[in-house]
Amino acid sequence: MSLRTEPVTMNVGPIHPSTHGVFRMRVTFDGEEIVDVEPVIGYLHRGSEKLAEERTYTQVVTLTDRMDYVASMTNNQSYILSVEKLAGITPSPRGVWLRMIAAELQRIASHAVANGFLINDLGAWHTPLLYMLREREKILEMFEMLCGARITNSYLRPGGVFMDAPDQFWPALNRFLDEMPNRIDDIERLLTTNEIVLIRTQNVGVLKKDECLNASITGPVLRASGVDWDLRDKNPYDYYDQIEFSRPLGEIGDNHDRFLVRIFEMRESLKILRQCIENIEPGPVRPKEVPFLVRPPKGDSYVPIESPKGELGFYLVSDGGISPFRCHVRAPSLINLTLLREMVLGDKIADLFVTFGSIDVNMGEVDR
Amino acid sequence: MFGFGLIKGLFVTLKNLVGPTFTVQYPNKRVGLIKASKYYNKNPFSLFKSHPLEGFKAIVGQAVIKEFPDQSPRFRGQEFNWFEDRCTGCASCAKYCPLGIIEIVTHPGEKNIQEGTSYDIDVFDIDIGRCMFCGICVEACPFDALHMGSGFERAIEKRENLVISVDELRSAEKRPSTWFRPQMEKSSYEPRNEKIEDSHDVGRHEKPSKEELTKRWVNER
Amino acid sequence: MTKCFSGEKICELIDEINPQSVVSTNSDSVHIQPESALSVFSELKNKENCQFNLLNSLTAVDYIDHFEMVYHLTSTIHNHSIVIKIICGEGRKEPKVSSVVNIWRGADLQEREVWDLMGITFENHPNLKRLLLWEEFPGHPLRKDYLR
Amino acid sequence: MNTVLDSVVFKFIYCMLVSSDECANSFKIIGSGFISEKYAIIGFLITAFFLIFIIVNGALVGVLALIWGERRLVGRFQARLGPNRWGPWGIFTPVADAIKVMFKEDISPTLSDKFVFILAPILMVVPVLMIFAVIPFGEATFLTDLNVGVLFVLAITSTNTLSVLMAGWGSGNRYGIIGGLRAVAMLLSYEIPMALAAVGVILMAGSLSIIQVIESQVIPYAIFQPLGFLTFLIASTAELNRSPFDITEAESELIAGYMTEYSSMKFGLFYLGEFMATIASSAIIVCLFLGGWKGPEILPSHFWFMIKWILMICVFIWFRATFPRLRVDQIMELAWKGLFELTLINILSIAILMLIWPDPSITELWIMTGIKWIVFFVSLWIFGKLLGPKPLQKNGVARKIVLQK
Repeated sequence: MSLRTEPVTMNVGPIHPSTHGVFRMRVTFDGEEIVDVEPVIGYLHRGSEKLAEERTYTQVVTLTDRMDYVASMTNNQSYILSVEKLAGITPSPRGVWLRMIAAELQRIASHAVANGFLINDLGAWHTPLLYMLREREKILEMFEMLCGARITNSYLRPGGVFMDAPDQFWPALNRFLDEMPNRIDDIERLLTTNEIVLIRTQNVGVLKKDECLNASITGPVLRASGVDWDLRDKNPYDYYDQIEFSRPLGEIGDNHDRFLVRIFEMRESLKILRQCIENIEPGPVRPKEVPFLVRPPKGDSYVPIESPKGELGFYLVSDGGISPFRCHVRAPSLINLTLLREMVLGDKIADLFVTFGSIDVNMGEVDR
Repeated sequence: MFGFGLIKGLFVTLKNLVGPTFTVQYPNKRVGLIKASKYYNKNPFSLFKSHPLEGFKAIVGQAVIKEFPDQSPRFRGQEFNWFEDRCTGCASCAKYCPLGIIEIVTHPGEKNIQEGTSYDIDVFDIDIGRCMFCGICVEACPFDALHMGSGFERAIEKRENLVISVDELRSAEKRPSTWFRPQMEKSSYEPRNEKIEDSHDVGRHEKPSKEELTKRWVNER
Repeated sequence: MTKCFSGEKICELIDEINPQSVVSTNSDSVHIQPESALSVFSELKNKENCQFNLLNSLTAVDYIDHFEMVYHLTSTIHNHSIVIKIICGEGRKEPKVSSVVNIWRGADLQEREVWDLMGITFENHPNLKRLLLWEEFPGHPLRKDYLR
Repeated sequence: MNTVLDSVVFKFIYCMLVSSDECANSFKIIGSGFISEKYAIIGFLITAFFLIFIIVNGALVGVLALIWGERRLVGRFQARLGPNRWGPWGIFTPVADAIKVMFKEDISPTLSDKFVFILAPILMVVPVLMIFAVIPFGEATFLTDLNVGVLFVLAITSTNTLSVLMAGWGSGNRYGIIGGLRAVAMLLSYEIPMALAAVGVILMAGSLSIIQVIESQVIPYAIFQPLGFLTFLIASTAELNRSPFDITEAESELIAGYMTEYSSMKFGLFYLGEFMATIASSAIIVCLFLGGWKGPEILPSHFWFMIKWILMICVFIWFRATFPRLRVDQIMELAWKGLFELTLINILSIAILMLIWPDPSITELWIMTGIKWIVFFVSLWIFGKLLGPKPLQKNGVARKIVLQK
């Protein structure tokens, strides 16, 4: 006997506890099953690209902070790399090492937030989230030592970073490196063998290798599907070519793989940080000859980097003036949303939020 | 066995139950006798004499003391610190501010000669309500006259009051942050505990004397 | 290290597919004709020595007298990348290019964004609606002549 | 059958009021009261009212304490301080909460079915209060001793389902409806394992009276029949809508489920009912499985009951702080494919053991306990294999993350 059912259409968001910001989905349910999903975005659109056309190259750094606000350092890094390529600036070695340290710390922080909120979407009453935020807090304190701000850093400048790390930074970093593996172990003990997490996340929201590549999805989501594509390894920027690290790859590409890949990447970032500390050498953090007002020649540049969410690149066009003629952001969060509908069709309501959380989008970056 | 992962998870939370917390009781912390007497810098017995109420509260662990979270000296906070002696009124800060929230009105004067001519400041308004504390104005200041502050408790009731005027800047307590001022960092200066009144202490270079100025700007030209 | 092809190399690659397609060659990119773009792109994706299976970025630039579409393509198999540009809407008249959603699914949201902010129409796009702004929004804000 | 009159507290107050020979005998010091035996019913009513007053207000104070305890304890589980502003250690936080809830605007949505909407929160609280009638808070301290006490509890708790459905339907909100329907499916399913787990206890005790059940526990039933205890614990967690079975409210999915549209005191009543249910349910578990007021005689029986009670509530809070939520189909699967069979195994094994030892001595009881533990582990292993997270492997190889060098 089959019951006659009727689909129900519902607006999930923009104000909803687990849409990670102001994301709205027009979802059609049939009972508990999802029939259709249509993402509706733009609630946080601030026109960063237009604003960038009226600011000098240094001032745009403050705009990039606000795009992906849980990973400002990597945003800065991507933008600065693009400006350096455009203006032909050779950065100081110490500045580059410092910004690599900042970027890897930021990656740990971002992955911690992603995994914490993923478990929060599973309904874990905030406990793993708060454990993760506790670790992020230490990283933010280190950022405060570096540049006086915790989230909107604006730490990088064309040519390096604006200021050398203070003396108390290095002991704090070493303490963090010693403690963090134990903390990750704790999280793994709490979650990766947890039967409830396993049955909730395994074989849910599966992304196939080819679909994933074809939809331009990058970052941990792509690697969880089994594609070995990490720009730090394949197209090394900064001094990543001098560093050895391994890249965790998933097999199936479900939510659990994405969760695990992020956990493993946190460990790899710790390795990279240790090598950065070994390699860093004294010297100026920013070449003296780089002016405060950068004035690049005519041309365009696009330098993609591996941000915690995926491939992040700034396409800058210069007309020879003090501000970019066009500044386009290739935002990984936005493009990773492409296949959301295909991922959740036929799943239950509860899986919708878990899958959405496992893509790890940031609405500040989606809407810009 | 089924359920083993759940039990492991239960023990992780149990470990954190007895472990330390990572939040602080800002701004008032409730403490016991030992910490309270340390805070008032007394021994526990004389605490009862000087602060009887706090002493009794401390017996049940309820004495109130101030507690602040740790703060880096580079913290980019509110209450901009401005040293008028160093300012020449060049308005670089106003030019480089991404949001254009600094307003400067000057007239030519004799008061603050740094290198060459100078202007006296009539208006120096900073609209803190729109400020995003990027610190580019501080970076742009050629004479180290403007510094970020170190405070963060400037919640007020009216939006108009968020505009800092020149008088406020003059009379404010000077606790400049060491952000973009490496010379202050070398002397291990802590904005939370120390004040700086003398404008000589904050600059990268000393204020030139009249003779030097004459030599540089009159004789060498 | 990803090998970025120079303009001449890209020109050679495209000449193998469609000799009339290339309009001009820069140091690191080529301009191709909008009419033959779709066939060139599908060949670039499938041809043995190209295999550009990842569309990194798709965007448009307003050069005041014309619009320019910029495609950044990468092959994860050979680890090389190219930049292809298409000039469209000469004299700011109804810029129009054909959509590449059927070749790279990843172009979906990016093309909608370009339509929303720059006002370039993509032919054969399955769902060309505004993405970031609301439907009734007047104009396309990233154009240089857009005034509030 | 023990009647109301057997309760020590009741007798005490009753005899202060009513003058009768029976009372004069049992409480010699007090003697007799001032109401003549002719109007004894008045004394009875006054006493009953007084006791109910105590129990209801005691439950309310208990809820306040639980709100504080839960927030504080969950805070500590999450390595933070928890509420600490109002009063020492934040103990007045629930009072501040209550005042806030009372003074909020009472909104009822336009699309709501007003009658159902208003009735639902009331229906949530009343049945839970009725459970307290049969709980013995210590030796000979109870309101009444029903000879069908366990049955009464199971029957009363299932009325919660109705109120949740009414709330979900009446508020005219789609989140509410989904929450309400989920509640019906889940709560009805978990009634069965809960009742069947209680059957194991009843079989051993030979009575449905809660007092009899407690008195029959030489070894606490939690140790004697771990399978029954586990299933009853899981089922009652589900009945309470607490994590990991909180799909009816499901903050991350349905915002607040059936109480999305409720505000002010109506919301307060739901809150009250939920926390009161936790208290009542912990008391039931203590009575049925942890030996009730029994304990070494260094402390009075009431203390033992309180200690066990509070520990049981802490276990619920511990669960809430640790576990993620299950999905709705997995919850139903657990109820029908897992707990149902486990309870049947429990009943069967007890029945067989009781056939072998109809009147067990202490040694025989311990032997039975050993056998029960073996059954516990074996059945849990089998059901873990059948129902646990299956596809840990892909093509027979354990799945892992490959580290590409």
